[in-house]
Formats: sequence, structure tokens, C-alpha cells
Amino acid sequence: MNVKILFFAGLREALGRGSESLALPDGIGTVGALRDSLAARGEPWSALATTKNLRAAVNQQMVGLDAPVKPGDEVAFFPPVTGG
Amino acid sequence: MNVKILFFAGLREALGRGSESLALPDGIGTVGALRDSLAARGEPWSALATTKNLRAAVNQQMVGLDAPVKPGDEVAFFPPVTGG
Amino acid sequence: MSISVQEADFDAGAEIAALSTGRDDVGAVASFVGLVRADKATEAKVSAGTQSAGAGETAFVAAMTLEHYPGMTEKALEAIVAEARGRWDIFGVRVIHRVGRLLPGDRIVLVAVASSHRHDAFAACEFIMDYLKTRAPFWKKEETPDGGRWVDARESDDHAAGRWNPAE
Amino acid sequence: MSISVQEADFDAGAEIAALSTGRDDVGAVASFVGLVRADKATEAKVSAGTQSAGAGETAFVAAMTLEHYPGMTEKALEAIVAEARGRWDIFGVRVIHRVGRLLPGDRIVLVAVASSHRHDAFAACEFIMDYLKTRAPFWKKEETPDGGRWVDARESDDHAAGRWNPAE
Repeated sequence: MNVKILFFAGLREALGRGSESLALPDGIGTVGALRDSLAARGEPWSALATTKNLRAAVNQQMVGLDAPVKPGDEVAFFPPVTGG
Repeated sequence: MNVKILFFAGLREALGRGSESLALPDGIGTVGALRDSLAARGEPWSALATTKNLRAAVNQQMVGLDAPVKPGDEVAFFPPVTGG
Repeated sequence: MSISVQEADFDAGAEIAALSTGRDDVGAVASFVGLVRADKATEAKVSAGTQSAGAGETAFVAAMTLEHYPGMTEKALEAIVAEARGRWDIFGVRVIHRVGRLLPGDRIVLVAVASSHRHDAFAACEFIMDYLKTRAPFWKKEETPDGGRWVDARESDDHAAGRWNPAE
Repeated sequence: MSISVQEADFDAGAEIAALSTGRDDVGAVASFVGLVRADKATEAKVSAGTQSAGAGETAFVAAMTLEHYPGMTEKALEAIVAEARGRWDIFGVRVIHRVGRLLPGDRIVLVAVASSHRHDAFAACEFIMDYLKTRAPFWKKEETPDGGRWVDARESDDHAAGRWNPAE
């Protein structure tokens, strides 16, 4: 089962896409590790490393970068929220 | 010039009147002294002495019982307010 | 007009909207509506553990009459609003307080405050309500099955107003 | 339904009234309306002492687009409301947050909370706004004469949310 990855706001624009689906690479078990593996693809993916105070959610719950990720999860990366 | 005295709420009901006009008695120079002189009339005026946490206003400004009173003033006595 | 003491009901939505209509610098409108509760007279008993219930319970509020001190009321409310303006960066303020006889569920009071920022709007709105409760000359008389009863001032209202002046 | 994420505008007065309609135990409804300000992008400059003015000033906000995370948004708002219900004695809660393109003066968000007492209503309303600002997945992009600009999160919003958990 793939992992579905979503991007929002300025990060979505920087990446030029709102979502990505991929098989979780071997050895990637946390949100932070997934972020690093994507950022390592080079431009424009390095925005995942440079976005200030990057936030993440797993299955629509806000989590820290040390949260676990498993196949089938919906993972989202986004800048700090600014609604209200 | 007389002093106009107003009563509100439970105090108005206890006294059976909403206002009173009288020449300021000799020697009465404060709200507290005026209250005492009225209360000394006996029933039902003693309600001015027994009303819990009696409040007063002079010329429509809330004041303490030590505030001065002079001829021509509008003085009001009432229980603590309960609006809102 | 920012302050009204009136018998008529009010339209909270229209009043809130009016505070930002025609301007683009209002980012926040905080507001409060106070209403007549049917269970107010039972409060002391309820808080003492005796839930209101059953045929023997007689502290039901059938109606409420609001008395005020015409002239002083408006001055007191204006002074409270002026004090709020001195403490926070706020734009429009609207205060409406009803007088006369009201029924459970009826609106009693509206306080609405517009500002650039939500913190100022919230703080000024709550401040105005706390001061109104302790400094504006209104008195409530409840009609219950036991007869009329003037509402006692609550110590908690004095504490609420006092917290805005920690040094006092 | 207590939570809505929608493009359409809302009627704050109708929503506030709905929280007390048909019941006689609601004594207090606190509410908040957030609106689009035209001067938001100028904030940093204004606070640094350079008042926005004149032809050279380009930080005027012509419009704002609100993006959100469908699905998570509703869950996040529901969790915030549930947290408020655990902390205060409140009845109905109504949260409406608009998404899409909005103009200066347009309403963005409504939070309204009904309770027996004003303190609970005010506190819960302000709590929900503070948490919404830091935990609900909405993002604002401003249109200015210089182009589009994603709004930066403000540290003051983190502080506002943090004060509800002094021990954290």
C-alpha cells in the first residue's frame, strides 16, 4: 500500500503539486524520515527542508516529525496555519 | 434649594416612594449623614440603614457614603446593581 | 449612537455588522448577548446540591422586570465605554440594555466591540460586561411562583470586575 | 450542525439567536466575527513606525484566498470544540469558517458559544479562536499590488494558544 502525501499553501506552490503517492521506501518509519527522503530529491523538493516551522499531519491528525508512518497512511506537510 | 433624593429597586419598594425632596438639614454635609438622618425617621425609613451594601450616587455619579452633599444636588440611594 | 437603554428587542446580527460596514480596518468583532434564564432563582439551591425538579420546586422564574435610573444609566455606560477605549485599541462599541418586563429566553443586553485584533475586541467586550454588571444602575426583579424577588448582587460579579484592576 | 467550512457568507445574528432559541437556560452567548482587513500586509511597517500612506505604499490587501485541508479541517475544529466542552460548562457551539476568495470587509470566521454564565461563554469562545488560529489547517494568501503573499503565522498566536495551558 502506498503512502498518500499532501502539500498545502506555500509548500504546495513551491512543489508545484498538491499530492504525491508513493511506496514507503525501505527504512523510512517516521514523518521526519519521509520528509528528509523527499527533500533529498533536490529542487524543488528541498522546500520540504527549508519551509520554516514545517508542520505535519498523519491521517488528518497534527503530529510531530517523530511520529510513525506506515503503508496506507495519509501524510500531509504544510506551513504553520494562518486561518481565523 | 432643596436636595432631590431618589430611591430604586427594593429600597424604593420598602420606602413606598421613588423620590423625596427636602431642604438639606443643618449640619448634614455628606451622603452618609443624609442617609442616617432619613433612617432616623423610623419605619419604613430604617430600610436605608438595613439595606445590605447600600449604594449611593450624587448627581448621577456613584459615590461613597463620605461624599459631600450640597443644596441642589440629586442624591440617589439603591441596593447593589444587578443588570446585564 | 453607541449606547441605548430601551424596552425594545434588538437585532444582534445587524448591530455586529454595523460595526464593520463601510470600513476595511476592522479585523475582529467580539460580542456578548445576555438573556433571561428561567432557572436563575434556583441557583443557590442547585449549587448547594439540590437539583431543581418536581412539583415542590417553586423557584422557577416566570418573568423579570428590569428597573433603571434614567439619566445616570446612560452616563454610567458612557463612562464604562470611555474607560474601555482608554485601555484597548478599539473602534466602534455598541451597548444595548433593555428595561421593562422580559420573559425567559428574551435578550437583555448586547455588548459588541470592533477592533483590528481579536484580543483587544475580546478583552474590551468582557471588561464592559463586567463593569456594567457592577457599575450601571439596573436592577432585576424576578417573578416566581412564590412572588416577586429582587435579585441579589453576586460576589462573583465584584470579583470579575475587580480582576481588571489587580492593584486595587 | 455545529461546524461548517464553506464558501458562503453567514448571518451572525441568526446563528447567535439559534443557540438560545427554544430553551430558557441560556443566559449568555459570547461570539466572535473575524473579517478581512485591507491593511494586514502593512502591519510590520506600521508597527515599525512607517504609517501606510501615499502612492509609494504597496502593501494594501486587495483580496485574500483561504485554502484548507478538506477532511482534516472539520476534524480539527471538532477536536477543538470537544476540548472546550471539557473545560467549560457550555451548551451550543457554532463555528463557521469560510474558504475561497474574500475581499476586505468580508467575514471570515464566526465562533459563538452559549452557556448559563458569561464567564464560561467568553472563555470558551476565546479559547476556540486561539486554538483555531494555531491548530486548524487553514492558510491565507493575500493579493497585494506586489503580488500574492502567503501570510506568515504570528508568534503572538502561539502565545495566545499557549496561555490556556500554563503548565506546558
